Amino acid sequence: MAEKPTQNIHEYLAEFEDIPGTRVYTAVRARKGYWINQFAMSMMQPENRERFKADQRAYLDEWDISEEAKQALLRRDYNALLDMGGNVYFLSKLFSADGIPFAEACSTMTDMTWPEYRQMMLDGGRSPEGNRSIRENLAAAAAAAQNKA
Amino acid sequence: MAEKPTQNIHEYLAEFEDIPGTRVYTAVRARKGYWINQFAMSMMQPENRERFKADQRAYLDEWDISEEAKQALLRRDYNALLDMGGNVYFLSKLFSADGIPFAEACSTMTDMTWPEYRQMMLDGGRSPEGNRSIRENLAAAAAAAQNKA
Amino acid sequence: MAKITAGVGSSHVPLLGVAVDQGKDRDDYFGPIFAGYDWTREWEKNEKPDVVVLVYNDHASYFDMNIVPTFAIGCAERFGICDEGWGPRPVPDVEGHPDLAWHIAQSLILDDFDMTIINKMDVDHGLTVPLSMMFDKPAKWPCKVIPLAVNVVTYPVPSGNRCWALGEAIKKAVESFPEDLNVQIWGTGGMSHQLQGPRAGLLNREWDNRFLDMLESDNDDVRHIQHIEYLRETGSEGIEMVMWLIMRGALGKTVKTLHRHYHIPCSNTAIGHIVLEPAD
Amino acid sequence: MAKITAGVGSSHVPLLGVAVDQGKDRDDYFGPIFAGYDWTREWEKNEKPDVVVLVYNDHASYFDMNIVPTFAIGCAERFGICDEGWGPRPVPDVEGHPDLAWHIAQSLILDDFDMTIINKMDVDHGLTVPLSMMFDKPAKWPCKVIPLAVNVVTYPVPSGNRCWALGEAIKKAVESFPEDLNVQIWGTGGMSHQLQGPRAGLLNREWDNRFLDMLESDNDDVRHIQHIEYLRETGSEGIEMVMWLIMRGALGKTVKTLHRHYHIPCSNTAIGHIVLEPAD
Ligand SMILES: [Fe+3]
Ligand SMILES: [Fe+3]
Repeated sequence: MAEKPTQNIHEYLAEFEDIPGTRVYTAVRARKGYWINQFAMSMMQPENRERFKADQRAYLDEWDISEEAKQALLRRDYNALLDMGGNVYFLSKLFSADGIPFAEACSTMTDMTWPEYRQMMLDGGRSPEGNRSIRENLAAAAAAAQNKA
Repeated sequence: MAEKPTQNIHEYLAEFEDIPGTRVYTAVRARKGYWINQFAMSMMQPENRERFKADQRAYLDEWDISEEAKQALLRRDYNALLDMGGNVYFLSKLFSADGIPFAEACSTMTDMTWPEYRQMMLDGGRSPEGNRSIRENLAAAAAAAQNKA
Repeated sequence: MAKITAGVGSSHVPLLGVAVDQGKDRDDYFGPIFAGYDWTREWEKNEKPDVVVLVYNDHASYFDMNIVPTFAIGCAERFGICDEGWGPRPVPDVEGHPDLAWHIAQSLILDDFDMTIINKMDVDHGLTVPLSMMFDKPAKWPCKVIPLAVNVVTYPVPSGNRCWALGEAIKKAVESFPEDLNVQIWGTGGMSHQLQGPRAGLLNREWDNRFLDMLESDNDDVRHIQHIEYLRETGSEGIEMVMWLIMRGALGKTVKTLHRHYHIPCSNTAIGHIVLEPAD
Repeated sequence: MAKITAGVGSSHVPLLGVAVDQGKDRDDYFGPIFAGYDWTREWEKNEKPDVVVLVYNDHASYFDMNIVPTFAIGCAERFGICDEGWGPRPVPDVEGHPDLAWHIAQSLILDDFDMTIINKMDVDHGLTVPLSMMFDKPAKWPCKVIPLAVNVVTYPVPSGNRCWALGEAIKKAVESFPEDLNVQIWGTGGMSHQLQGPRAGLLNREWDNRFLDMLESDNDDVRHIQHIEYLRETGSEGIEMVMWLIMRGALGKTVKTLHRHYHIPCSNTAIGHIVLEPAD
């Protein structure tokens, strides 16, 4: 547990891409998602929330956001938005504007329904087992396949 | 020249008060002069400059500034303003709004006229001799008095 | 002389604020969580801290991507409450302690911490939820607060090692403040949680409890845990636990545990809570 | 691989910008100052840097007292020009280099510098005057610029030692950037000047030249000069010279001097200018 921090920035960042089902909010993502996130933050002003709710598309058209991202925002496709550089703390201003609980919004990013997700949390949450490393998962799968053969 | 930096914050700050004719912009001054400096920065917007020029007193009355500071601002008494926590980089927005050269504004804080000050600068500026330390100046004056006696 | 008399670690889940604000804090869901804080509320009533240095992170509420300070210290007289998308929480404004805050800021910069000094800021649930957990619903918070906002959103966030060192420097700064003040330091956020992507909902009871054990220890191994370990083991938002290290670093080598509590889940998150006293 | 090929130290007196903008730069007053930059302008035409890491300070132009970052690094695509009270200077906007800027920011934070990342900022004379001095009046600046804004206004400003160390970390960061880029680093501000109070107008030719000597040296004694010495010897605004140490720290142990120039006065200020090449 007690190693010295990695000092090479490339290795440091590369490791982040090895975590299953996770987008770490790095510079690359922060730059890509800049306007998506600035739009989301605008939901903190009541006037903006009202204008957005009155005509979502018209409000989105005021922002320098790709058509793809606008579509993802309109259909609240948060995984797509994470891929486009959205960050959950910014996007959560949109959950709030929608009046949806944080956990329900999180469930939409998983392969579960909201009741299933809620039950998983009550049962102790998602286990880290098998969720730590893409590399390790692939190695384990390969080993299992070899054992079978 | 190459000592280790002082690490005690009280000693560090105390030394600053030993410099003749100088107010170092410390936390104490920054807090005291907060609204004077915020007012001065407002001079960066053309609209504010116009409103200020149209009625200086009325514009100043919009700010949470003491009557003493308002008077000092109206008479452009920059030494008084430094004592009240003004900082020259903030106040310089007022020089600029007034259309006065930076050096001319500086001269008003000294015991010289603007032409005298300008000439001093052309002649190589104010010498550091006798301008380094209040403590040292007092000691030198005391020694000189004793020699005379 | 001012003195850091205790350190508190606590989660700051926004839903806990909602539970307090809507009076649901003793229902079946929230009851066991708030029960874990009962001891601490009583203890705080006796301790009566003058000032809390409250280490938290802004969740894209006051700071947007235009300015991302690694360490920001709030030196203002007063801090307002952020509207995070559903109106500001109905809690009192937060009163600062500019004398001590500026003193700490100055001392930290002399010690080579590259602080951002803040004189105007609204604070979000990261700061107000811990206040509600410790003090319930007073008309006015019973102590002054120095907000210390840490970037744990945009990578790289500061290392655990750097956070611990900042804590050590805060201890030194507080102890060089001439006025007699009872100062606490709180580290907030965490524990294990992930709020994004297909892995959302990850919790890690075993790791979280090992982390609490390490905080209680008189060695400083915990400062060397790498970001990647927090991310793999505790979910992408578990990284907030680096803020607990600022608190722990400010307590000195040896600590005594006064209270410890752990509960799963609150919304997406594991709730952890620890009260430590310097014992050097 | 990107590489820091040279370091430039230069004053950034606003009046020099006025002289350029109003075409007075070859009159009797300004002629000797600009003549000192002629060599450098020719040299820059041959060097053609891709990017300049431009260390400067904001003079209460973009940042007010509400937020005071010790070290802020500009990661934006583009930076506008501040209106400092007489309208913005008629110079081109400044183009950033977000790829390299973010890379440096990330690397610095991993190296325990508590950077503030900036994605929106206007820049003042501290940044634009050095560009005018090196490049005259182009329709578009001939290189990209990464603004690195240092607090040298509100005390404590960072120590000379910390500034030098930041320079060392910038060198390491640039050298770990995969793209081939010719990078320069400029340290700006100073030299001796005092703009306030009865002591306004202080200049110190001897001290300034000793400082330039120390920058040329292959030891690092210069990093240990204390704030109080800058203040006593070089006037309250002479403290800006700590920014030259970030430049010098980024060049390695040994340097070769390509050009050096000193002139008194420009307005209230001593003008100094040095061009150094790493020689390790
Ligand atoms: Fe949080
Ligand atoms: Fe300057």
